[in-house]
Amino acid sequence: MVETGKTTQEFEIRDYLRTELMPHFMCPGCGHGIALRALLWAIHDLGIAKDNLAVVSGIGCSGRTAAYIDANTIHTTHGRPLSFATGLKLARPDLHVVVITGDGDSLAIGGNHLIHACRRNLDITCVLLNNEVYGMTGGQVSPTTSAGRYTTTTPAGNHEPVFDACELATAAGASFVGREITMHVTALRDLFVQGLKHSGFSFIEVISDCTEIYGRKNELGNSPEMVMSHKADIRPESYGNVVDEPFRPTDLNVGVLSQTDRPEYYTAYRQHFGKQVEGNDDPKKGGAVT
Amino acid sequence: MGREPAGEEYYPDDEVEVLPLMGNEAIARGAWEAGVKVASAYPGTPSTEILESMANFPAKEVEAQWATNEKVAVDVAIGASFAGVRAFAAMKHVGVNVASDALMSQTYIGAHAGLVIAVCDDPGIHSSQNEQDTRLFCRLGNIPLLEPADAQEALDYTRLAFEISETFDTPVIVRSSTRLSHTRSPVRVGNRTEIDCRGFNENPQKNVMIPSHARLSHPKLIERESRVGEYFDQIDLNHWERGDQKVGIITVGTVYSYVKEVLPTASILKLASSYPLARETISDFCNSVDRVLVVEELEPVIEEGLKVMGIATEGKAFFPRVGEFSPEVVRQGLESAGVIESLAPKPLLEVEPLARPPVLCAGCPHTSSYMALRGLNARVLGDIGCYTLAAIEPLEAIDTCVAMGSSIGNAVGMAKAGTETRPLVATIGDSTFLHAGLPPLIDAVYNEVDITVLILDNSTTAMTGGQDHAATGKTLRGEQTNRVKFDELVRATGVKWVKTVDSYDLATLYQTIREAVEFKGVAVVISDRPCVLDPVKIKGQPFEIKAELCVACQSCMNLSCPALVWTDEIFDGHRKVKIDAPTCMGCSLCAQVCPTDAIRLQQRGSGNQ
Amino acid sequence: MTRQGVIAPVEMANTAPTNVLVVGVGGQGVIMISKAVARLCQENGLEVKQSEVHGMAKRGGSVFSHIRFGQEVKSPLIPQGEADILLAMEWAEGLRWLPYLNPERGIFIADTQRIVPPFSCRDRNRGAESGYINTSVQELVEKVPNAFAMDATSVATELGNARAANTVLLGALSTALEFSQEEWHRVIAEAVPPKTVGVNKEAFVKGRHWVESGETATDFSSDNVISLKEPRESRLEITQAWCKGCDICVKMCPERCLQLDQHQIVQLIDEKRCTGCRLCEWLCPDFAISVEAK
Amino acid sequence: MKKTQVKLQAIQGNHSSALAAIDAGCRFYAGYPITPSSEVAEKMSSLLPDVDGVFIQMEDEIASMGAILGASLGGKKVMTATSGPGFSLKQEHIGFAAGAEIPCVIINVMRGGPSTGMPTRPSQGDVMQARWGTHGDHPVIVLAPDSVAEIYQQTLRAFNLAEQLRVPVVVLFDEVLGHLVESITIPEADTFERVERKWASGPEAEFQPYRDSGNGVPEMAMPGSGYRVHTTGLTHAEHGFPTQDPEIVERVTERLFNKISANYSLVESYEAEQCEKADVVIVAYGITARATRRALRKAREKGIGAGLFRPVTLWPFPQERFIEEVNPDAQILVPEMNRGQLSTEIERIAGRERVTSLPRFDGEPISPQQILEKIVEITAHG
Repeated sequence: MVETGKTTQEFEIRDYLRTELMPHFMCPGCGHGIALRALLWAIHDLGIAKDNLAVVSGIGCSGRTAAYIDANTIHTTHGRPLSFATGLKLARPDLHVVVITGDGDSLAIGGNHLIHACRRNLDITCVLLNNEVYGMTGGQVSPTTSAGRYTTTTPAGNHEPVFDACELATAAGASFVGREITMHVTALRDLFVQGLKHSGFSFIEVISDCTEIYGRKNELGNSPEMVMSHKADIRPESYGNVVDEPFRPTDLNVGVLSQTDRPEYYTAYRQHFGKQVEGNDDPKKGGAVT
Repeated sequence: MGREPAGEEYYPDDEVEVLPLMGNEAIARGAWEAGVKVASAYPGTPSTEILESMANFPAKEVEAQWATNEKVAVDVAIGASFAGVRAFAAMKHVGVNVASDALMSQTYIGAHAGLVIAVCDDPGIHSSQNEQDTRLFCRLGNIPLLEPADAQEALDYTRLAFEISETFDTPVIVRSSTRLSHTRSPVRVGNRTEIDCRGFNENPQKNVMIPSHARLSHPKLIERESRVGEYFDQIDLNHWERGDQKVGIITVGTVYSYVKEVLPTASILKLASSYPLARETISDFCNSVDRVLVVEELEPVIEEGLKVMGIATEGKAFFPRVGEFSPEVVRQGLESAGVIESLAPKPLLEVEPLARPPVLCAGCPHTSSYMALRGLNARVLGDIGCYTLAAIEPLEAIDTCVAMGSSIGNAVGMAKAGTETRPLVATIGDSTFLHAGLPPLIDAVYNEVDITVLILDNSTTAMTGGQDHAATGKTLRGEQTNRVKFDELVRATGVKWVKTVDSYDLATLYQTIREAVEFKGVAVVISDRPCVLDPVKIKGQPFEIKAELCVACQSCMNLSCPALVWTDEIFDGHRKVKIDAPTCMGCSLCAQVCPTDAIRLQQRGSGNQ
Repeated sequence: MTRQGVIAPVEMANTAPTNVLVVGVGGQGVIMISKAVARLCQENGLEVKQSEVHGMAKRGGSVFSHIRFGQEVKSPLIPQGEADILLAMEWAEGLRWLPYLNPERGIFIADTQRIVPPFSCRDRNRGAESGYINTSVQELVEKVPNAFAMDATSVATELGNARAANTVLLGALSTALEFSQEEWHRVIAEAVPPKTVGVNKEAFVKGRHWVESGETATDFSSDNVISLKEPRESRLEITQAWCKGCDICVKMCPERCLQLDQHQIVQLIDEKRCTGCRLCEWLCPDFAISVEAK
Repeated sequence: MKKTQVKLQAIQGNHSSALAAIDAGCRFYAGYPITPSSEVAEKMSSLLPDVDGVFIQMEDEIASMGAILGASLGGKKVMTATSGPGFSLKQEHIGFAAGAEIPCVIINVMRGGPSTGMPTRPSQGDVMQARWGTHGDHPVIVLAPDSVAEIYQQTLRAFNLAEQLRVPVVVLFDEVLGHLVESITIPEADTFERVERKWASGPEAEFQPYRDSGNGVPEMAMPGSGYRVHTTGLTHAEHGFPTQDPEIVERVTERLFNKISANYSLVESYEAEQCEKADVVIVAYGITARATRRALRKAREKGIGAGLFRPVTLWPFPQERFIEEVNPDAQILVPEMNRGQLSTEIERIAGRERVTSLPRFDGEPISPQQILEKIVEITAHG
């Protein structure tokens, strides 16, 4: 008999929160909170010191999450957190830079920054909290709003095609691309761990839920139901050919979707000018990863 | 065996064939040999195999069919009897409750052509909701009864039942029990006797039960009772074994074999029937012994009959009124009656037994329906079927279960009571819904109640082993036929809210039931997936658990899936889970509930379970 | 183990019937084996009664079949303590029916394979023990004079068909009854699916040889009955001011021990049911729950 | 710094700003190419790697501006350069820098507009945009050099002011200056002051990232130093987290302006030449100031009492000095390469009746002759 799969030191989320700001301002059942836990858990598991962690966020409900993290947090402008993060990481390769963004933030207004961040492959971990809607502004259509869904700007249901953020990131050159749902909180944590450890640009999409605005408008049920339906939406091959007839055909995959061994931007930049990166080639080693 | 079978004249010496038959097969064989033309039944353990084996005989000889319920089965048989051909129906004991409406009137009409009903009781409640004694029904309806003790008698008595039916113009019940129905023993079989059609008997006074006719029929019934009793005295069916005269045992049916096992030397009168009693034979027997003991399973039917006759007898003072008899039970009774001495208890090898209650199969589509209901905090009115197993832990998702079709009526009543704060959901299987669910659904619509009905459509009658019904599109003989469509049927009753969901889609199922519950009025959700065992065994690619991802939360164990068991790996003091690949049929439900994504489709070639 | 392994054949000339009790779990082929034995006896001119209970058999329940044969058989049921042979396809099922085995001369043949029912995995607390029977092969052999415990499932698996385990056991059983091997092979061939006749024949021979070679007991190949020695309790801490009543924890709790109170704040309603699995803590978007192991 | 050993160089204005940036300690540059400022980026791309700095060409001006703010938050001195439409794109993040008080330097080499306008022609059309280009109430410092040498000096100073006051500082000059090649003297490294921003000190638990540290400027927290602060574009209280409390909002917004006015002696810079007794004072900046000097000489030759007031710190405008230095009776002429953006400011200070605007916006610099003619015209009327 063996005890497996447990971290040696207990993760206590309060150690990573600005508890004086709690309760946080997200709506009841908002999946962003679960994603935030998974992220902080991963940071704990990697032994990243809070002082060496910088979290950069954009605008929207996703952007607001950063403030609750007891780290160096930067709540930037709409769609631009990746630009700030790029500067920050290049200025401070010793910091672990995590970007938290939303579907509107990173795919609409910030789409340009996303694809170029993917292309450069700077060692940043970008977390996209995808809830298919502009929640903060009251529920307008976003680039990931599912077909037919109602929002305050699609009164007859959404007629626009959607982005697959992960395919976009992969195509743009992100060297680590993954996706998870909030219900898989431990898997999400593990994905974050992998993404954070990855040297290069890691892009992780979290299928989150907006119960209060999007869920209500589209009668998707309350929070537990939305969380559970994400579960049913994902990874068709995981459910196989459910005894000869798939119960719900989708093409949403989870887990690590692609990982390549491209040169990390900063290391390559220094090497290009004939210099070694301070301390070590691996910028990760500048941090406190053990 | 020491006795000659009844109806010996049917067996020409040169054609004796001996087959190992179950009691149920023997009953079917008996009916077929008797020239039965129409046979109908609703499946129910332990009676199901009777009609199934009837379907093995050529269709041109016997029209064998599944009926929507037992009353329909009996009505079909009655109709055939009216038409002048020998007719047969089969059911389990609780089926008689459903059939009794027709039966209690038909007994006034009688039987133009032979009309025999086989009923299988379930002492010990192996697979039923009660252990009622059908013999009391026979007394209630003045219906003659035959009670075979083994498979040979099952065949012989069934044949004879048709003769009695026609001779005395009465329906006849052949009563079996679980032990007889499912015991296989060698049976000498005979050939089929084709019986000419008697044609319809144009006799409204006999065939139309209006009060004036019924009043005339009732005295005939009483008279018939004594005539049949006299007949039972005359024929050589009651078996009298002369032995020790200090004690005489009167017994019937399978119990006889236990008595012989325990007390081989006693004087025994083995009756062929508990109703009507062969009074003369019984009197003679009782006079020949010093003390009379009646050994009968369940109710004291014979014992009370004897007491009415004024015979001093004992029975239920020593033998239980509940449960199935066995050699041990008979021995204990005889010991307490002082008939045999108590044996020094043998040093038995005792081990505390493992609890292995029946569970829903791996991949059973009912599981997800009850997982969904579990989350809704609904008051769940259950019904009869495999899904009743969802009442026990860990699903614990059923609050009541009364009888076939009761769920919907129960829900209507609870709604009308107006006191239940939780949403009311009636769950009913496809076969059960057709059997007895439609009238209460109509009642629910008619009386405007706010309930949800969840029809668990697994396209078979699963509990009894996978029989077809009106909504499977196949007959008893496996031929294509018309198919009832539940959504259309339900809409036709006036239900405004009907949705069909794939049972394996847990999230949608949950969501749909929630919406149904929120609907004001009668809402029907059809949870639609075929049974994994019948009519074909479904086996998909198995799932496996990534042990490193399992956090031993036991969420999947709430499915109570037989393929999920603990491993020796521990996470935070809890046991991790693994999937037994041969048992897993790949339904994906466990993967759907796993909060850590630890359950994945087994990669081909990677299985090490 | 000093005991001589080879089974002494049951005395079939006896006037009393010979009693064979075949037990197992639904789907293991108990009925098939029983039919084969019954058929063989009948073909040898013996009266046979074979009684079984189905209905729940397919639902993973306990399955048993009484086979009685001899010059004359009355009761289809074997009285307690009078089974000459108890053939068990599954370890705990064999133990369940031990009271039926003749304590002096009864022969116990069992597969050491253990089919753990979901019901045995119900105790959710930290350090919970499996509800599966704890009796080891060694303990059993000490109790029962003529016990044969073999890993038939592994033998059959090696032959390429785990389902042939019942035939392996039948091979072992065959040494106790005076029928020829040819007769056995014939009834087996008639009883099993045509495609599997070959493997079943091999399985039968393996089982028979196992006994004939003097084997009596195989130990468990894996162990699922180890107990955890450190039961621990858990404590749920709820920060009410942070809870927004989203209901996720209530619905995701595997033990259903949480509920929203009238203020839509989560509360633990059944402390005993809480196993400390932490799902509520992990899935709470508001970080309002924490689980501490005491 | 080895480069400062080179005393005399003939260099382009754009390159001058790059050299100054390096000398000021700039170690991060992000930009996006745009005429006529691209040479700044080109120069930085070659200079920065040698000093362990980083140059990056971003996907657009918005990102460039975001990147320098990120790098500045990481503790580096940072700069970007742009022109025309690029400057418009940067406004969003200039506002962020103003609100979140992030030191940064923006070089804006002006070209014709509006919109894409005339990329290769000079202009002084961004004077008002440099001040009010981004939305909301906020302070900005704008420096307007008039020579390649002054580009060097003012760029150096821009860094110092940005660091000292935690504000975005715009160095504003036009295409002509940007591409003008002049010989300049680059000072020895130890001859000029290089100011560092004030880093957080004291107990970590008590640190408030936007608390006035005495001179109106809060201390800044260096990531990794134990002060884990929140930076946001939302209006925030002293603790750095958003607030909508009217009292706090007023207090913190007021401080943004006060920190400039309280330290205005550091900020202000101008040139006043014969303004006290002049009949006419020319207010000119950038390349126009150079044409003005020549016009002044000619005017004086004609006996006209003409002076020059040249604001180097364009914003906030050195209003007090102007009033002090300029003869209150003098006519004021404001030649500029726009429709009169600064002249309205001068009208506000000196009164409309005294001020004459000399606008030119055809893509050509204002010539000395033009200015002279206007001086003559004004004095003739006077």
